[in-house]
Amino acid sequence: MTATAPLPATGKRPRTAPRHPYRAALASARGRTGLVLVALVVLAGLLAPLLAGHSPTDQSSQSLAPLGTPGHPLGTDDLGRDLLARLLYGTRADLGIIVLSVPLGALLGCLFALLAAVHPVLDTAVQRLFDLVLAFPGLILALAVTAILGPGRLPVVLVIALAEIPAFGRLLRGGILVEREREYATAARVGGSSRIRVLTRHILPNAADPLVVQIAVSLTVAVFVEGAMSFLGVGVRPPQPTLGSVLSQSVPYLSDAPHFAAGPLITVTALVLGLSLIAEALNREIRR
Amino acid sequence: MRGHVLRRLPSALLILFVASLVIFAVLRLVPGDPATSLAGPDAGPETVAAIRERLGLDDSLPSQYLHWIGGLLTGDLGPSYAIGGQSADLISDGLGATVELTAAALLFVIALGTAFGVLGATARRGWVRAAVRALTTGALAVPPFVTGVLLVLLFAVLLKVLPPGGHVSLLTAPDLAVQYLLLPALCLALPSAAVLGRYLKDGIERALAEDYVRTATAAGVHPRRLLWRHALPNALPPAVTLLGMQTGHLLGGAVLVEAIFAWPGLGQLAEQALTRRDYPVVQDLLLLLVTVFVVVQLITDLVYAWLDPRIRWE
Amino acid sequence: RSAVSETGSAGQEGSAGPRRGGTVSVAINSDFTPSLLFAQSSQSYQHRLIYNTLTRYDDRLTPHPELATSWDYAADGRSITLRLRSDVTFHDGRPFTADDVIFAVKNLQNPARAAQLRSTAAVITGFDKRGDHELVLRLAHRVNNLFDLFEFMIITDRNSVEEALKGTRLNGTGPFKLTKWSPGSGLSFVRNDAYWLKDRPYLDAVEFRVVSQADALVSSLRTGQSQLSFQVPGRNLAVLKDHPDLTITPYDTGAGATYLGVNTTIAPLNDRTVRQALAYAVDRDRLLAQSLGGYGLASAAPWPKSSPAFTETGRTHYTHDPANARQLLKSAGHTRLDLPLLHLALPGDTAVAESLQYDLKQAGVHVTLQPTDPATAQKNLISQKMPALWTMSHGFAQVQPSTLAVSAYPFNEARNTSKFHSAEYTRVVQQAWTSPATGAAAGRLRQEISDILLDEAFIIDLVIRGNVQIAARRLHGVTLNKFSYLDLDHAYLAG
Amino acid sequence: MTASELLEVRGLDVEFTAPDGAAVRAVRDVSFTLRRGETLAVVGESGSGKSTTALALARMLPGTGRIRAGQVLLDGQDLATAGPQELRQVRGARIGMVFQDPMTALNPVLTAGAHLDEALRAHGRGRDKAARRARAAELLDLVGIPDAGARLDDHPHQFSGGQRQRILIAMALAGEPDVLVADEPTTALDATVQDQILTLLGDLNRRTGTALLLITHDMGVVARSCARVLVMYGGTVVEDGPTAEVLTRPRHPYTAGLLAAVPRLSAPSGTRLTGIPGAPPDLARLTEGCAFAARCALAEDRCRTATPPLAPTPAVPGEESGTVRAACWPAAERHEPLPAAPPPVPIDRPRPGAVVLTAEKLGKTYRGRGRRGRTVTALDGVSLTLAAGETLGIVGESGSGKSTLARVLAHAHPSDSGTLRLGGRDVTRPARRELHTVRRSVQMVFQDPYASLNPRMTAGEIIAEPLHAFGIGDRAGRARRVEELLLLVGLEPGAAHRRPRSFSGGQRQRIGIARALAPEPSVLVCDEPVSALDVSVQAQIVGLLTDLQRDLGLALIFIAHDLAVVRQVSHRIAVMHRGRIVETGTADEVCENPADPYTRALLAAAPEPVPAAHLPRPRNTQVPA
Ligand SMILES: Nc1ncnc2c1ncn2[C@@H]1O[C@H](COP(=O)(O)OP(=O)(O)OP(=O)(O)O)[C@@H](O)[C@H]1O
Ligand SMILES: Nc1ncnc2c1ncn2[C@@H]1O[C@H](COP(=O)(O)OP(=O)(O)OP(=O)(O)O)[C@@H](O)[C@H]1O
Ligand SMILES: [Mg+2]
Ligand SMILES: [Mg+2]
Repeated sequence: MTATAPLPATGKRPRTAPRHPYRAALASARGRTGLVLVALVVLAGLLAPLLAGHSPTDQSSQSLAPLGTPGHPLGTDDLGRDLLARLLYGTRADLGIIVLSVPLGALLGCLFALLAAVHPVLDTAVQRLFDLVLAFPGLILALAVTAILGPGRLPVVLVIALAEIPAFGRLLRGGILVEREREYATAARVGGSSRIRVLTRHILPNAADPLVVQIAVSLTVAVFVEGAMSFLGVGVRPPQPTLGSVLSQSVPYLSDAPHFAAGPLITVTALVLGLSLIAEALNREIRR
Repeated sequence: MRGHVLRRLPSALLILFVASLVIFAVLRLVPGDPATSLAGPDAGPETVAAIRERLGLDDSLPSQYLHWIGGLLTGDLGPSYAIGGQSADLISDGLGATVELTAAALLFVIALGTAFGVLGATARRGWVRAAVRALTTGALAVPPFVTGVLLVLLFAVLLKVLPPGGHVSLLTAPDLAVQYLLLPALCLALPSAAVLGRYLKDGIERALAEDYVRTATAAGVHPRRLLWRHALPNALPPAVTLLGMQTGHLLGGAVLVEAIFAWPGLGQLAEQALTRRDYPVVQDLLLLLVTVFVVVQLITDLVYAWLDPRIRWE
Repeated sequence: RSAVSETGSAGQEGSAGPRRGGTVSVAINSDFTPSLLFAQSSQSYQHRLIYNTLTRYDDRLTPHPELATSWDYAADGRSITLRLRSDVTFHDGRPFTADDVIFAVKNLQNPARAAQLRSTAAVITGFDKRGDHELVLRLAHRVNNLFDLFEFMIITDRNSVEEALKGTRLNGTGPFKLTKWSPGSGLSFVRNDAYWLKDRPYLDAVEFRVVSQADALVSSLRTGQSQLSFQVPGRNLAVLKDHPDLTITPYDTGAGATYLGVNTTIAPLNDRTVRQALAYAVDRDRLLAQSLGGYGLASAAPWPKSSPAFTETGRTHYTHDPANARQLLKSAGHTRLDLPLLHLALPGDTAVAESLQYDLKQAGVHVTLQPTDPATAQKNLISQKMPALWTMSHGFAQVQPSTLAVSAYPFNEARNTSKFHSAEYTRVVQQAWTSPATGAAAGRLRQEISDILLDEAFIIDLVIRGNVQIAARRLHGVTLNKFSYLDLDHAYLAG
Repeated sequence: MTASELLEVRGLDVEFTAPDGAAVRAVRDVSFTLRRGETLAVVGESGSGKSTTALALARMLPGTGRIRAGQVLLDGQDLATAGPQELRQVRGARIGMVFQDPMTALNPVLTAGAHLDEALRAHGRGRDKAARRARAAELLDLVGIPDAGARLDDHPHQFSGGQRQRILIAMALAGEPDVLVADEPTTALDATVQDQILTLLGDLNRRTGTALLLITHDMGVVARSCARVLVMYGGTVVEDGPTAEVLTRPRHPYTAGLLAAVPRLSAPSGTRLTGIPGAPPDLARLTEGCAFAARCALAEDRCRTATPPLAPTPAVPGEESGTVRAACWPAAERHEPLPAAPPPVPIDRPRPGAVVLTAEKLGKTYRGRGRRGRTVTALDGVSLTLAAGETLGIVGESGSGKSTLARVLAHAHPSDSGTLRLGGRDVTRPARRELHTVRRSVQMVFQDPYASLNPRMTAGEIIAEPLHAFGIGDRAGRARRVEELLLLVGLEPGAAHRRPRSFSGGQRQRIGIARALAPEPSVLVCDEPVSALDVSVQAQIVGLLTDLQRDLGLALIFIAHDLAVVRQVSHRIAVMHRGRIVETGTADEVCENPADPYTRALLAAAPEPVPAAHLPRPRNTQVPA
C-alpha cells in the first residue's frame, strides 16, 4: 500500500484550503463595491444622530428651501423640516424595518419549509399556504393589516415578513427536496444519523445557499414595500421619516422642487445597487 | 395535460375556500363598517341603524358568510353596499381595464425583461452592460409612484405626446387606447421587468457555461444562435415560474399605478371598496384575484412543462 | 389619431361672448356615490347638472328663484307658501308639480337618506297643495334656515328614486341629462334640450373624469385633458399658478373648515383652560401657508367671510401665541401633556397633523399621531369614540349660522363627538335656530354662538377653506351653489 | 511538413488563472502531429492536461484559460491566432469534437434532430430544412441508432447514455470534419456500450478517413483503437510512439507505472496491483526538472534540475530506432527495456469464516412519477450469502441493479420483498431502534466519491458523523478515532480540517471508506469504489480495501463493472443482469469458465490493455514512418 501525499489530484484549487464561498464572494471586486455601497447607507443610518444637525421633526417657516441653504445642506421640505436630517433618520428607520422584517420572514418561511420536509401531506398543506399568501394582492393586504393593527412599524414589518414567507419557504423547500436525494444525505442516514440530524446538519447548510442570495433580493423588496405603504398612508407613524414617506411627501413638488426627492432616491438606489452586486457576487461564487 | 389540471383541481378549490374564509374574516376584523361609511360624517345613530338594517348587517356572521357564498354559487355577486350598482357590474367594468393594463404590462415585462437579461448577460460593450445595470437598478429603486409622476411630467406635460391619464377601451378605439395604455403599463412593468431581467441574465449566464453550449460551439454554431436557440430556452422555464408570480404582483401593484394614471381598474375599485367597507365588492374582488392567481399558477406549470421536455404531465 | 390633441384645449380666446357648443371635462377626485345622493358628500358637483333646487342663495345668503318662482312666509313663521314654475319637465318628459316637492321633503325626512339637513326637513309637518304649482308647507316651529334646505334639496323624480339610489337612472329637471355613469371612471352628460331656462345651457356635453390622485389631477389640468376642477389640494396648486391656459379662482364662501377636535371627557381636556391653551398653541398662518398652499382663511371661528356671523375679532380670537399657551397650561397645573391625535391617513391630512403636532409640542403638548383610514375615522366620529384630539374638516358654516349647530355633527348641541354639553349652548343654539329675530337681534344671537364656541374651544377651528376653482381660461360662467353643486347653466367655452 | 500532415501542434502552452491569481500551467510545450486518417490516443492520469490540449486545438478553452505560446497549424493555418470568424469555420467543419459527459453535453430542451440540424446549418450543409432533416436521420443511422428517422424528435433524456454519446458523435460528424477529437467518449459507459462506440469510431476512421484524436485514461481503449499514443503527465508529453511499442515496451517510467497499475483480466484472484506512489504535481508551482521526478524510482539528480526534452529514444532490440520519443534523461541513453512490471503478487488472506449476511429473493421496484409512470424492476429475486472475511464481487452492466442491491443490503432503501438476515437475525424491515443497531454493523462506501461527501463539512466532521450517531466516545475520543481512521486509510491527520472540495477523487474515496469504517462494522458494502478513478488511484484503493479486510476481518461486497478488478479482489463473483444474479462462483472460475452467455459477453467486451502476443487489431494501415 502506498503512502498518500496530502496534495489533491483534482486540479481544482490545490494549495490553500478553500475559502468559504461567501467570503470569497465578498472579496471579489463586485462584492466589495456592493459592500461599500451598503456600508455607506448603513453607516448613514447608524450615525444619523451624529450626522444630522437638526431633529428630523423640527419645523420652521422656511418651507422648500433649495439645496445648499445655510444650515440645511439638502434644503427643507414643505413643512420646513431639514431634509438631511429626514434623509438620515429615514434611512435609519428603513434599516430598522428591513433588518427586522426580512429575517422574520426568512425564519418563518424556513420553518414552514422544514415542516414541509417532514411529511408529504404537510408538504401539500404548506405549499397551499404559500400559494394563499402569494395570491393576496400585497398592497390590499397592507391596507387591511394596518386597518386592523393600527398604524406604526409593526404592520409594516408584518406585511413585509408575510410577503417574504413564501419566497423563502418555496426556495428552501425546493432546495431540501433536491438535496435530500443527494448521495451525501443517504450516506449520512446509512452512517446512522437521525432524520432530524440529517435534515438540520447535512441538508440545511447545502440547501441554504440560494437563501443567502434571496436575502439580498428581499432587502430590496422590503424597501420597495415600505415606500408603497407610506404612499398609501399605511406606513410608519408620522412624523417619523422613512425613505418611503419622504419620497411620497415629495411627489407634489417633483417638478418645482426636485431636490426634495433626490436624497431618498439616491439612497435607495445605492442600497439596491449594493445589494444586487452582493447578490450577484454570491451567486457566482456559489455556482462555482 | 387534462389529468394534470384535474389533479390540481381539489387543492385549487381548497385554496379558494380557505381564501374566502380569510377574506371574510379579515374584512370583519377591520374596524369601521359600511353603514357608518355610508351615513356620512354628520349622521346620527338612527341613520346608521336604518342603513345597517337595510344592508342586512344585523345578521349573524355565519349567515352573512353563507349568504355571500350562496350568492356566488348561484352566480349572484350581490349589490354593492357603498359604491352603487351591482358588484358583478362594477367588477366586470374594472376587470376589462385591469386586464388591458396587466396584459400590456406583462408584454412590457417580457420584452424589457428579455432585453435586460440578454444584454446584461451577453453585451460585449461595457457601456451597454452598465446601462442595463443602471436601468434595472433604477427600476427597482425608484418606486412606481415616483416613476409614474416622472413619466407623466416627461411625456404628457413637457413633450405632450401622450395623455397624462385616463382610459379608453381597446375595444372601442384601439388607436387611442394604446396611447392611454403606454405610460401606466410601462410604469407598472418596470420593477417586474427588472426582476425578470436579473433572473434571465443569471439563467443565461449559467446556461452559457453549460456543456451543451460547448458542444454547440464545437459544432461551429454562431454565437447569436448559441444565445437564442441554446441558452435562452434553458433559462426560460424558471423565468416562466417567476413571471407567474409577477403576474400576481402586477395585479396587486395596480392599486398604485391605477391611481396615478386615473385608470378605472380593479385596483382602484378595490381601494375604493375597501375604504368604504363595501363588503360584497371587496369580497368578490379579492376572491376573483385569488382565483386568477391560482389559474395563472396552473398555466405557469403547464407552460413550464411545455418549455421543458423533461417534465411530462402524466 | 392622437389622444393628446383629442382632448387638448386647442383654441385661444377669440370672441368674448357666449357661444353654443363644446364639451367641458371636469376632473373630480372621487366618484359619484349614488347612495349618498341625498346626503352631503364630498362630491356633489353633478347634483345641479341633473337636478334643480327650489331656490338659490347669492353671496349674501339672499335666496333667488329657481324652481320656486316666489314665496311668502306666514307672519308667525309657521308656514310658507311656494309658487312653482309651471313650465318644467323632467328629462323623461313628465311635468314637474308640487307633488315632487312634497316627495323631496319627505324623502329627506327618512333617516336612511342620511341627509344632514334632516332636522330642518323634519320641521315641515304639513303640506297643503293648491293646484299643481302652489304649495304651502306647515312647520312645527319657526326655523330660520329653511332656505338652506331649499338650496340643499334636489328635486328628483319621485317614481325612480330607488333606481337613482342605485345609480341606474337619474331623472331630474336640470340642464344636463346623465347618459352614462361608469363607476370608477366618471359620468357623461348631454345637454337637456328641453331645459326650462331658454337657450341654456350653452354647452353640448359635460364629462366628469375620476382622477383620485392629486398629482394626476394636476397633470390632467396642465395638459388640458380637463378644463375644470375644484379638488386640487392646496399643496399641489403651486405648479398651476403660472400656467397660461388656466385661471385659479378661490371662492371665499368656505365650503369646509379644518379643525382640531377635542374630546372634552378626557382629563385634562375637560378643563376649558387647557383647550384654550391648545387654541393658542397652533400656528394657523403657517398651517395655511405650508400645508394648504395658502388657499383659505386662518380663523379661530368657523365662519367664512361671506357668513353673516363673520367678525374679524372672532377670526383672530386665538392667534399663534405659544407663550400664552404655556402660561395657560401652567395655570391649569400642567407643564407637559401627552395626548393622541387622530387624523386621516391621506397625504394632505397627514401634513396638517404633523404641523399641529409640532406647534403643540412647542407649548408642551406632546401628541402621538394616529393616522386612521377614513372609514374607521368616520366610525369613531359618529359613534363618539374619538381619542383626546383629532383633526378633520367640517362643513355647513357657509350657510345660515344656525345650520352649523343643528346639522354639522361636530357642533351639534345635543350630541357631538367632543361630548360637549352645556345648557347655555343648547339654549342659544335653539334660540338662534327658531328665533324670529332679524337684523341686529339676530346678529347678537350669532355672536352668542360664536362666543360660546370660541370660549369653550371644544372644536378649535384652524383654517376656513373655500372651493378653489381651476378652469381653462376660455371657460366662463361657472358657479357653485353653497353646497358645491356645480352650476353650468350659463357656462360656455369662448373662442 | 509533409502533405499528409493535417494537424501540427508546436510548443503549445496553456495557462489558467487560479482564483487566487496564481498561474496554472496546465499544458506546457506540447508538440505533436496528426496525419490524415491517423488514429492517435492521448493518455495520462486525471489532471495531466489531456482535455485542455484538446480544447486548445479549437480555441475553446474554458474560463480563464488562454494559449500562452505555440502554434496549432491546421493545413498550415495557425488556429492559435485565428479570428472568431475563421475559428467558427474550422469548428465543426474541420475539427469535430466529442465531449466526455453525454449526460450534460446535450441540450435538454432540444430534440436530437434539432441538435443535428444546428450542426448542419452552421456550415450550410443541407439546402433546406427537409434536406437537413434527411441528413440528420442518415447521421443517426450511421452511428447506429435504430429507427433513426423516428427518433429525431426525441429529447436527450429519452436516450440512454450510450445513445447520447452516439448523438454527440453524429453531431461531430455532421460537418464532415477532417479531425475528430473525442475526449473520453466512453468513460461514463459500461464495457458493452464502450465496445460499440469504439467499434463505431474505428469504422468511421476506416471508411471516411477521418483522423481520430482519442483522449482516455484507459489503456485498454488505447490498445483497442489507436495506432499511435501520446502519454501526458503534468501538462507535458512524456512519451509518444506507436501503440504496440509504447504499451509493450514503455520507455518512460511513468508509462511503465501506469501500465503496471492496470488490472488484467488474466491475473488470478487474490493478487495485488501496483500503483504509482505519490500524487501528481501542482501545476501552479512547477519547478525546473522532470515533473515526474518526485514519484520516479529511477530519478537521477539531473531529472530534478533540468527538464528533459521529448527526444527519440534508442531502438531496443526488435524495433526500428526513433519511432518512440520520450521525455526522460535516463531513457535517452538506455537501450534495454525498462524492467517489466512485476507479476501480480498473490496476497495471503485468511479463509472466510461463518456466514454473516444472507439475502433471500430480494425484490425492488422503482415507480416512476405520476400514475402512469414507468416502473423499473431493479431487483428481481436476488439471493446471496456473505461470510466473514470474504469478498463477494458483483459485476454487471450499468443499470443492472448493482447499486440498488448495495443500497438494500446497507439499508439505505428498504426492499419490496424478500428477507435479509444479519448473523441469523431477520433484519428485512427493522424498527427504528433495530435499524440503528443494524447500521452499526453494516456500512457502505458509495459509488460517487464526489456526491457522497457533504461539501459543507470537513473531512473530520464527515468521519466523526457515525461516531456521533452511535454515541461512540466523547469529543476528544472521537477526535482521536478520526485521526486513527485517517491514518488507516492513508491520509494525513491534518486532512481532517479540509473540506471535500480540496481532495482528489481517490482521497475522497478514502474519506468515504474511513467514514464507513468508523463504527467498526462487520460488513462493508462498496459500490463501485474505483469506477470513477484512474488506474493508479484505483490500484491504491483496491490495495487499501484488501489490507483492511485482512487486518479487520471484514466481510466485503465489492461492486464494479470492470471484471478485471473484481477478479483480483474477490473470493467469489456474482454476475448481475437485469436485476437478477445470472451466475455465481469463485472468482477464477467465473472468469475462466463463464457459464452464462451474458457473462461471456461481458468478458468479451472488456478490452485487454496490453496486447501481449497479438497486437491490437490495427484499423489503420498507415504506420508512422
Ligand atoms: N477552467 C479551469 N480553470 C482553472 N484551471 C483549470 C481549468 N480547467 C482545467 N484546469 C487545470 O488544468 C489542468 C489540466 O486539466 P485537464 O482537464 O486538461 O485534465 P485532464 O487530463 O483532461 O484530466 P481528466 O482525466 O480528469 O479529464 C488541471 O490541473 C486543472 O487544474
Ligand atoms: N431512484 C430511482 N428511481 C427510479 N429508477 C431508479 C432509481 N434508481 C435506480 N433506478 C433504476 O433501476 C435500475 C437499476 O439501477 P442501479 O443504480 O441499481 O444500477 P447499477 O447497476 O448500479 O448501474 P451503474 O453501473 O450505472 O451504477 C436502473 O434501470 C435505474 O434506471
Ligand atoms: Mg479531461
Ligand atoms: Mg450503480
